[in-house]
Amino acid sequence: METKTGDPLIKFGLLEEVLNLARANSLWPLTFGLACCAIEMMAVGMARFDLARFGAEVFRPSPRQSDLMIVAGTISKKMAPAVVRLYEQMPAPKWVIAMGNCAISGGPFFYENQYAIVPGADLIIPVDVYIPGCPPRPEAIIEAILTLEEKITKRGRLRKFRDVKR
Amino acid sequence: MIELGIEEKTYTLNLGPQHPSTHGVLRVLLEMDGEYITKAEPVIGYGHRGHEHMAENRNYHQFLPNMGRVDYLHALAYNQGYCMAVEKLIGVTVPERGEYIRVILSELNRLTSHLLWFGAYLLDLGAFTPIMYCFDDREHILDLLDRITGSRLTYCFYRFGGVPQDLDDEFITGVRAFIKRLRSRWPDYDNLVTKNVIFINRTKDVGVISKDQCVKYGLTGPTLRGSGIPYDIRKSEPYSAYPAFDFTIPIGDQGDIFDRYIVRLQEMEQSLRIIEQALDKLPNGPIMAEKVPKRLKPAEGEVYQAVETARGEFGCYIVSQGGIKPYRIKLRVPSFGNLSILPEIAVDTLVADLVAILGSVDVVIPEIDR
Amino acid sequence: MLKDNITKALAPLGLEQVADGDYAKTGYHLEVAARPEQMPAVAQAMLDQGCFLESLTAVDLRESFTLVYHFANFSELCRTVVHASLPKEAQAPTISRVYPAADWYEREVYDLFGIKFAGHPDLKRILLPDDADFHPLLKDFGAEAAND
Amino acid sequence: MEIPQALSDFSFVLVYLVAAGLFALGPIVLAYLIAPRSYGAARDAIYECGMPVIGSAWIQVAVIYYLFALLFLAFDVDVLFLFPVLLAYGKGYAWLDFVEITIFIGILSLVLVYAWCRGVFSWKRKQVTP
Repeated sequence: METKTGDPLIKFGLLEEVLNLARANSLWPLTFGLACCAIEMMAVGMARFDLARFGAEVFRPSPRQSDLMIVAGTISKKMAPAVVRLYEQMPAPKWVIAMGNCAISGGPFFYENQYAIVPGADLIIPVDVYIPGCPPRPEAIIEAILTLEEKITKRGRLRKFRDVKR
Repeated sequence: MIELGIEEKTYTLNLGPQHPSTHGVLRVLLEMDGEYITKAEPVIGYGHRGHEHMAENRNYHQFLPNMGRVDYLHALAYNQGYCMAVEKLIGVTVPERGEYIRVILSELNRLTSHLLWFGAYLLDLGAFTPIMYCFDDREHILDLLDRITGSRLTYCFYRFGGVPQDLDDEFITGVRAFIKRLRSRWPDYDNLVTKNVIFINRTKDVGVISKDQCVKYGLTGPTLRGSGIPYDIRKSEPYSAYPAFDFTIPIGDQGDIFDRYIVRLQEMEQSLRIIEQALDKLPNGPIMAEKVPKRLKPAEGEVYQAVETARGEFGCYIVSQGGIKPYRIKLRVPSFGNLSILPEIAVDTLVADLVAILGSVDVVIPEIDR
Repeated sequence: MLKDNITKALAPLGLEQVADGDYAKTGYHLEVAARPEQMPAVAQAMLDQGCFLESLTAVDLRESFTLVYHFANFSELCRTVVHASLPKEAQAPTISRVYPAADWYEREVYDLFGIKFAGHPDLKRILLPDDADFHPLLKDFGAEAAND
Repeated sequence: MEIPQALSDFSFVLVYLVAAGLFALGPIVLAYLIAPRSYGAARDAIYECGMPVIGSAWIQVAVIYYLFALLFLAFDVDVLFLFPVLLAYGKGYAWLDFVEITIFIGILSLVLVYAWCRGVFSWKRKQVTP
């Protein structure tokens, strides 16, 4: 799925790096709960798992004010045009996290003569990070946000934790 | 050119699939005259995943995980309803300890569902703090359930004939500590919300459902009990180990939003009482029936098993024609009926009241769309 | 007893069968077989007894449909099931005049089975997208894997 | 050519206007230059919960909403008059100025009191039909 964001008019290396650092550390997700994963997405926003530590706790209801779409749940065929429309109405730069097996590949609801769901969010919108799980645990969602930050800033924020010798 | 003086004055608005107050992907097509709603038509189907079609080409064991994903807020009650329906078909009885464990876990799951409803509903009304309180309590239960069942939300724990894993002492002491802790939190919930004058003004005498509307629309659960009809499957059609416990069925009197809210709060207290009694009287013995056939081939026939979930009566209707796959499974879900009354009670209300009514009916969308 | 009142109320309608159900095995107290044309009358009789429409669904028996209506009661435990067999292309009369809850149930049965309900206020799809042209729960819809 | 004293005061106003203009247009131009583009069919369409909009919002609406606009206007102009007071406040007796201001605002808030009594703010709710 080709990405739908074009390059800006002025592109300095340093300027882009500074902007990316700012963008990565204040991702505003769109409240977009489709099914069961929405509950885990709410749980990650709450006090215990606290997405606020990574700057992503402001869940904006409108796509106009958000730059990260977490597709949390099954995309049914009736819902697909709305998903694409919401993605297009988000201002650039924007990213998409496909949360849960349903958003990755249809998950438990995909089999040969399935008539109701779109097997995977990347068939209709470009996806940046995938979180496996049904539903994924809140820790997995935090790791996805950190992976996305790594992808945006191209700096190893998460790798520091991974390479620690236990 | 803007045509002035257009004849039809109603404004059509989508309270659409992506909206914070619809708790999922429900779309309510509103026709409004200024702030007042003249017609509200819920459009559902955005969360339709085809559970009943899947049931027809899966054998009985393969359909168990689906049960945790129909109503993911009270998944264990759906597991219980489906397992009991199949047990009736194949004639297996669950030993007493297994039934007690099922009741304890289902009631704990009912608490997580009501707590989440409490937080999300007040978030719709604009209060941001309560959701922090109730998610904090909810995480405690999820840890306890996670220890035993292994998952946090979409449980697939009950098996035909009982429960695969026994409770250990750490779980039991954890539950007792949790009960004491949650009971100490009720005053916080009351002071924070029930006595809050804004909350009272927004919910008193709003969205009133009368008794005969309940009968006509087939409402069940707290939405029905808010209107004063004490119909709770655990009491009126006792199943599993519920006859062994004494608990009351809280009912409202006027059927407005405030009564439905009070009913759910008191129900949480009753669930705590049930869990306490179940823990005290937990018999020892087997937790799984002995001879449960591995490949189920139930005899021809049909069965309907009703179970009380957090939102109302879940009825599992299975038609079997002797094969290893069910011929037809119909899931009678409570929110389908509870939501069908919205067009009637939403007329002439303000949009803000519609959001309050929708929250008080506590719908879970993939449960409606199946 | 509610069960006797219901049997008395249903007697004059001349239904094919009104029999006691075996609650332990099937969960029914009363099993009724009727023709679809009698359904509005049966629904009215049940409503007069104060029963509510628990669920309404259909089963595709390949050569004919069976409409299954469940009625239960708030005050007393008595679940009545009504089976009404319906030929493939026939239309069933709607009971949404008596039970407004049936409005959505019948739309769902039409959506998933294609059974049309005569007299329904606004019979259109409820779950599938409006431009869908198939009925998924029909037995000949998906190549149902028949390897029992 | 020496600028007469009277006019030089206006130079501050000029600077103020230019700064305000820059302050307002600056982010727009900056964003246009350095922000990446987003393409998509529905990008400029009205956002309404992910659905295409039905009908238009330019319809006749009840007159009560016009009253709300009028009430806002009354208080907006009211605030406008408070700007000059800002400069002259507290020079003489502070209490005298305070009393004058409360009288001034009191008279203007009579609009609100009148509207309240006439029931402009009471949204009639659906009668409870038991």
